[in-house]
Amino acid sequence: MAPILVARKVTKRFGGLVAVNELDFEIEEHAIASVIGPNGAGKTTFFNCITGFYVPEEGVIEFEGKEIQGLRPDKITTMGIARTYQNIRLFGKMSAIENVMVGMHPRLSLHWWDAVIHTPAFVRQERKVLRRAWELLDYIGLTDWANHQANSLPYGAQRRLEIARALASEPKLLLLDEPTAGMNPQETAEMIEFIRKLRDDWNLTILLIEHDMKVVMTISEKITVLDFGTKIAEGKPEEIQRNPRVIEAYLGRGAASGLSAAEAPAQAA
Amino acid sequence: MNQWQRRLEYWRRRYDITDVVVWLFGLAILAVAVYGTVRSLQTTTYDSKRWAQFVVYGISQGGVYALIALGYTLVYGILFMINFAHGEIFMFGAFGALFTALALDKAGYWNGHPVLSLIIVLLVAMTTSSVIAVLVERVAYRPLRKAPRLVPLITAIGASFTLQYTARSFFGSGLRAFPEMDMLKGSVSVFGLDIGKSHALTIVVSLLMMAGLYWYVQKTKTGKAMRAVAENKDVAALMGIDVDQIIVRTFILGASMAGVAGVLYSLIFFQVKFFMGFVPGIKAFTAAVLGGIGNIPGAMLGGYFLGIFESLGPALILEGLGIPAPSQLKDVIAFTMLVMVLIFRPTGILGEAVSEKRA
Amino acid sequence: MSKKHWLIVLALVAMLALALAACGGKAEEAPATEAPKEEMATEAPKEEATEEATEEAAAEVTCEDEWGCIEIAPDEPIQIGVMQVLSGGAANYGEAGLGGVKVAQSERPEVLGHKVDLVVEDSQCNAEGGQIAAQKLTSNDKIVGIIGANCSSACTPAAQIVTDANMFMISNSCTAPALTAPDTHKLGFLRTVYNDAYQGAVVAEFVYNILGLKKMATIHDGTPYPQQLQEVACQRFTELGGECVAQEAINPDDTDMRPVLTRIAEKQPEVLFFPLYPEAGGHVARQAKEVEGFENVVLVGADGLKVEKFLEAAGDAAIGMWFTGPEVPQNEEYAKKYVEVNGSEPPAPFGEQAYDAYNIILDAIEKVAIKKADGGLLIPRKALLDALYATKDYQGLTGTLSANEYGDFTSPETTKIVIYQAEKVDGKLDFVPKYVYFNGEFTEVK
Amino acid sequence: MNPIWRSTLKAGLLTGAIVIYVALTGMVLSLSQRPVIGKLSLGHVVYMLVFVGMGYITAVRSPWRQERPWLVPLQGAVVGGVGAAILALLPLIGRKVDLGWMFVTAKPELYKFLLFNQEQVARGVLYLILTGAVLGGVAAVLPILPEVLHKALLGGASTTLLLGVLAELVQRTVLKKVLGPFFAYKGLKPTGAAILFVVLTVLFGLQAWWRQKHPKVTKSVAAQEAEAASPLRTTLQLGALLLFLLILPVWILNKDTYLNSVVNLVGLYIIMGLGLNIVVGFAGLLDLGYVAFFAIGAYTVALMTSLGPLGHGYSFWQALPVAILLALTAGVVLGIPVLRMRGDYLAIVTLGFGEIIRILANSDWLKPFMGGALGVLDIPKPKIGNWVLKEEYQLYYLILAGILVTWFVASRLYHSRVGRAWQALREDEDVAEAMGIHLVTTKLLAFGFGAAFSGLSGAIFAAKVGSVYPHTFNLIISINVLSLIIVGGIGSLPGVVVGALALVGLPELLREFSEYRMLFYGIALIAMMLVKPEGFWPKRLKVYPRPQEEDAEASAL
Amino acid sequence: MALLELHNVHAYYGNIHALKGISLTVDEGEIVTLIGANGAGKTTTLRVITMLLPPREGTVTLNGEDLSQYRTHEIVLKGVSMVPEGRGVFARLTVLENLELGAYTRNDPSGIAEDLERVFTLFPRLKERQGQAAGTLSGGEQQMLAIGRALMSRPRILLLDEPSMGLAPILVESIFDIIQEINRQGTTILLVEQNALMALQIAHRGYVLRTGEIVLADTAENLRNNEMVQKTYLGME
Repeated sequence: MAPILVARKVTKRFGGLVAVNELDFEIEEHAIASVIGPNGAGKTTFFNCITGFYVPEEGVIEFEGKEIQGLRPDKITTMGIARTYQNIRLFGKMSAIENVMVGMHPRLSLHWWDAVIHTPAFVRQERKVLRRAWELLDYIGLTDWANHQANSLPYGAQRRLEIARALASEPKLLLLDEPTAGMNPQETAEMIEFIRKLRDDWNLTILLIEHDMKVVMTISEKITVLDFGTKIAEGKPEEIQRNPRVIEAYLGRGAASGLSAAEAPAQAA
Repeated sequence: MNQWQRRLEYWRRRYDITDVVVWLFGLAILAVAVYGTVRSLQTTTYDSKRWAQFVVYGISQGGVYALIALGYTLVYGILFMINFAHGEIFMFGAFGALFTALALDKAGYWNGHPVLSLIIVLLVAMTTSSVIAVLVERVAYRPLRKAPRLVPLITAIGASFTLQYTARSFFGSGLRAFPEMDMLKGSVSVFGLDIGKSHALTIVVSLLMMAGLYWYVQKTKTGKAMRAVAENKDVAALMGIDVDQIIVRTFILGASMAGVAGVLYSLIFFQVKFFMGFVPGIKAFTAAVLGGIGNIPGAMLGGYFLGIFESLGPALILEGLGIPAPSQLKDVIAFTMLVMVLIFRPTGILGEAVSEKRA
Repeated sequence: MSKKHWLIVLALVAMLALALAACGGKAEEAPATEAPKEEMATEAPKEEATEEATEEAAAEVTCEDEWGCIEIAPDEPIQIGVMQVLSGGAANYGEAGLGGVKVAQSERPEVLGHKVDLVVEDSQCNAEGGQIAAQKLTSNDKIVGIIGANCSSACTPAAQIVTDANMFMISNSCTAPALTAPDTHKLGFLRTVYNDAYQGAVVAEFVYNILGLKKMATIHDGTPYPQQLQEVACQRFTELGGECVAQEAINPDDTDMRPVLTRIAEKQPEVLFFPLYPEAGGHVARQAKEVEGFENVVLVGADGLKVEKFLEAAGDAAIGMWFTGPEVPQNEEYAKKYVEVNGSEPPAPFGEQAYDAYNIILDAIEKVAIKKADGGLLIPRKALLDALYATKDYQGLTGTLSANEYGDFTSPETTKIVIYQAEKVDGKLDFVPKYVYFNGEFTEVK
Repeated sequence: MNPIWRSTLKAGLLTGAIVIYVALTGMVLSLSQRPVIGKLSLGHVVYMLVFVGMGYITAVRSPWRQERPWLVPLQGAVVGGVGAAILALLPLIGRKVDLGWMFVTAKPELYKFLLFNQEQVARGVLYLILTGAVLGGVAAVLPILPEVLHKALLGGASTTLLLGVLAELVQRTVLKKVLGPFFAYKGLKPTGAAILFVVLTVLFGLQAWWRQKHPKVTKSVAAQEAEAASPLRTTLQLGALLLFLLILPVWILNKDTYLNSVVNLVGLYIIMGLGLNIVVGFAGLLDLGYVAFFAIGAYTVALMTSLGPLGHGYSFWQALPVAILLALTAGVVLGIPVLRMRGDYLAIVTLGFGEIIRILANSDWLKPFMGGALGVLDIPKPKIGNWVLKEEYQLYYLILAGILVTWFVASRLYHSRVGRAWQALREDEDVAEAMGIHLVTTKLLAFGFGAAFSGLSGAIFAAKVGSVYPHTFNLIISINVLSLIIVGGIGSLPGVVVGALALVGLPELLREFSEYRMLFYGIALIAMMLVKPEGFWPKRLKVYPRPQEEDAEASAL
Repeated sequence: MALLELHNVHAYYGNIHALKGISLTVDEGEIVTLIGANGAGKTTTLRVITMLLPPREGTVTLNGEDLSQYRTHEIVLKGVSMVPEGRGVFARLTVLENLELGAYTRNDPSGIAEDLERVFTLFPRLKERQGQAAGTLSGGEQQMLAIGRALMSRPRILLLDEPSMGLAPILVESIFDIIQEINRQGTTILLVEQNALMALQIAHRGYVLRTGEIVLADTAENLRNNEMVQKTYLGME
């Protein structure tokens, strides 16, 4: 399969600090891949470079063969990349369903004058928007919360709503920034399942940043490890787990061993 | 690709037509300003001494702006709210100074012991301003600290009206004359320029106050607590900092600056009136934003910048364009300059650069 | 919550009232189509005065005025509208005007056995303030006439409204020439304050002929009064053969005048005419002493500055400065009374003009009002206005006042313009009259 | 001392401070000429209300309300008495020391008035303290009464008083037909007041009783969803409202010029508010220079239609679209450079823009074209055929039409892709951009619409007033409009109307308070925000019903 | 007597009933941990103890003294110190200034200097970076700073809110080591943790919260062996 996203020698600096350093990266279509690394290793910065929040000083990022580095975020989203955020960033004062409707923005085409005179096309489109929004909420199981203010939702529901909002833009590549942060093991297990299902139902490619090693090891087909903005390892989960540089810089011996112990039952299930 | 092509590519991708329009807009204004300046320099007959005088006038007016702007910036830095009533706090400071000065004058102290009198007047003005500021904080701001951002802005506007018209009811609607001080009559000569003594005093005092304020905020325990409260009130409270008290102290500090400004203003302009806080208030707000709101040296710089531009602008830029009565348009210059600065530095002269967004 | 409650009750009451009104209409056996007409009649007694009223009064006196009459019941006061600017930066003018009216009222609280009651409105210093205040006052059919307003921007729309309502207003401080120019004058507008057109010309003549100076600079503050005054002065000055080297402008709230003065100094004028208000004028006078090039420039102000407040604001810088102003005899008594009634000194000029307006209105009422047997009054509107226009040689605080056909109570023929100079008299700054201008001639005051 | 008594005493001191403030502002004396009920003047009311209010508040907050209710009125009496005693200090000191050099309002008349015109000072002071104590005590009785009685008396008394204060309003409207006999020349007759009080108290009592029996329940979201699916009730309510609006100027306000003029002014502010609401409420861009577009609209109509020397002789209807278009253009032109600024930077730049427009209109430079300080005069009224919209009640319909159009546009935009984009922008600009929203066009659209609405309002304003002056277009208007949308409830369309009524309508009705109008306005702004920080009619989430199955099929076809 | 005791505490966010009658005790010298899912009320409990969210009902006592009469900054004087969730360092202040603010309530310069030394020995990295703005530190360093800062007030009891959140596994271990070390030096600790596995390893006792109520209270060891805990919070099935 062809890679859907390719990054070549991407470098991003903040003042004197090199946040991402000549990073090469690829992700196959329909894959689930993870980026891990210690705090401040440049993971989120890399995400921001992909989605257009940051402009890398050097390097090329290609999405479906088109260069996207330096484009504005709205253009990139329209091309088919959507994301969620480390610390949930919903439109808090809008209702859940409105959040999803905003997500559909790049897929809608009609203008303000259509809205003012309610042209038949507009009425049709709005009806479709509403139906799809309800469908999406159905999919993530939030219909009961549809008309509630987004920031009054429980934590887990907010995480899912953020994903629904991202899905609404009909992305091909979905970036998830720590999707299981703050969840207990049970919820985490559910989220893992959900991400897999997501990929299959929507034919997505998923790239995630995660700290929870259990999640990363269970779900990823490929893992990239960053440290100080540089890629120090890349490969399948088992390879990464054994990689001495990764253990030294990131996992620590205890965690590495504890991980395999804890991993056993999870895999058994 | 070489460096230059890369740059070009970057710009092409990042910016679109509206950005170009903005720059063209800015450049057009700049071009007009430059043209006007060149024409002015060619056609008018001001000698270098005159130009220098414009600058000196601007600095002394700017000093007053700067002192008021400091109050705006201090409060903004901690509460992230525009204290619209700050101009009125300045006005009350001036009234406090006025009544003290009148009393001293009556008793013969005003010209008998000028330095002592000045100190007394300064203290009274600072106290008056502080009392008003604390009152406003307590009644109009504190209960709304957790409300949406625009709500305290409206109560601030309400407080501004209330204070203004309270002063009007209490002290009358006409101007009150501030007593002259013999000590401050005449001028001193600096680098061959005559500067009025009261103006020189304004420049010196405003610089001293600002330096003192900077030191206070950076070095003292309270100053550090202020900065901590500015960043995160809950965490600051967890350090054992009484957040309410620190906010009150901030208001007092800002109000004291306004009180000093009130005295200096009265010493230069000799008039005290209920409406006097409005225009300087707006100007100081402008100055604070110009310098980068929340930033102490920025407020100072913004104040001087604004003062100088107001003073110099009409003669330097507009006169050459053949515009009649250009002094009337000094605020147009001031605000246009503000737009220009913000187009190219969206967070003010010394504001933190947020050229790239955080996600 | 409780607020909502009484809103609901109010709405209920309103509905009840509507229903009653509808029923009432029927009960009076008036055909439904005529009901609105009747209402109109009660609302503003225009040509057809209230029918019942006419019938009742028919026994003794009837109102034959073509604009209708104001009916005053025996124990009812006579109401006079006062619209002055009472908020905003120019509030001191309104306060002075209102103070002047109050002094007059305290001296003459009754006319024809009826108390005089003031209905005060804030007309602000802008068009919609003037409009709303005028609308409010004119729609009260008990109000006889209006004293005010202050700013020409408030007077212009008000004049139209007042005229349309068959009422009148006597302004105490709107000096704009357009208000009483033949082609723009509105019938209901009169003023006890003088017309700027005249005063400006006198300034030019004084500077050119008496002071013998040939280069004049002017400053105005972008409000109608100073702008027009300096315009007229410059025009006349140029006609006389002088030169207006600079016509500068500032904003009323400006404080730092040194930059503009510096720019003017460069033009080397011999005289600076700045017909401003005390605040800005004070700054100009003081700061002119600090700016190089102004050492020998003669300063001239107009009546806006010929007030105590300006001397306070300018201090010793005012010494030697010239002022023009219509002859307002120094009235110690008025000044004393003002403090007595209002508790403070007048914060601005134009109180005397308001004082005179009050008395002129009362005199006119005395002339035209019809007494009823029960002690009530009928005041015919048209006759009242005619009586105002017929005012001749009224001896007021501000001099001898006679109305012309365009509503000006002052005129070059009746009003003397006095030229004052600020001097120290017994250690205290004061305005000392030096020349009097009358009928095209200056006479020195000894 | 018992802490409760200590806090009561503190409340008394506060009361004293407030009444002294009220007295020193001079309103007590200058409003003493205006009767409210019988001999009770507005001057009395303004300071006595402080005793009543503080007594009432003390009682409501009193911890003794349940356990020892008999002590509560005593508390109220102490609060009022102490307050009055402190107020009594003012004349006592003032008679000895001249306070006039500082406070212009501290004059002998005030002292005399406060001491009930008594020759003997001691007796006056005694009366004053007694008055305070009695008023405070009586007010403190209310909260310990049963709820229905409490609400009935409170409602009856406050409404009666309000009617007395707003006597003029009553006498100018259709209400006069019913309530007329209760009113004297100014204010209520004592007997009238008594009757009104009884009737109103009974009415309020019935209403409170009804409420108690049928407490209001907040509807569940599910119920709202069901309701949204069948909007019959809303349609009926809208119809009734429209009918009311149509008959308002003629039948309810009796074609009264003044009241209609106030209503029209409110209407113009509503149009502006609806526009600014798009900019600030929907899109979250703080604009303090909104008056600029109002001025542009007004000047366009003025210059195009004026019959004076500056005019060009077009008709109002020709000028109107031009005015809107010019304002819109100005909005976009201003919008472009300020787009990249956020929050308070935007605020000050827009403020500057507003000032620039005003100063330019006033300048000598543009005087030959715009009239400078002397403004543009002789603006004709709009004509439809031969029918001239001359009177205020006629202009009302023009303004009403303007409001309906702007409301319609604003509401439709809000519930569309654009409206959602604005809201997203307001909530989080970065994320909004990452949701595919083009920031520049979206912001420009908001600015453009806001400006166009304001231009419309300005155009009608010019025709209504008949003359425009640069001084009119000052910062206060921008501040007013901003305040009204926040007081009403930011982002809420009905909130704009409520806000305009509260902040434009009420001050106009209080015009007779003249110099204290702005003071009340300021205090009201603070008070309203303290009581209801979310606004009087906060925005409610729109409820989206789940589409019916048929719907789904229909659209699938 | 317990050092810290909560008795039947109810707390609300607006209308949301966040804590429904929590009672717990922390004895002198203990490490006690609160575990539970997100939204269970762990952080809320800490906010109640520091009066950032005063309880509507129930009592919080420290050494028998009722804390609800005090405001947050006064609680610190009583010897309670909290490391907030997400670290909450003052990003624009330097490391040293952050630490100095930790000692805001104290007035003994020599004692402060002593404690500063102690923090620097505990976290040598902080000493290297003391002049640097705290915002430029890495996540792990910020966590160290936050803990060090909390220690500067010489607390009797230290409240830690999710110290391992968002940290690399390698850092999590060392942070927990340090927490144990601090406890050994005599500071009582109340630890709120998502990472129940680690928390129960170092704690003496633990409470399990679910939707605002305490559902289990036991020694750490017993909790580790509890089936429900293993299933829900330790991820073992």
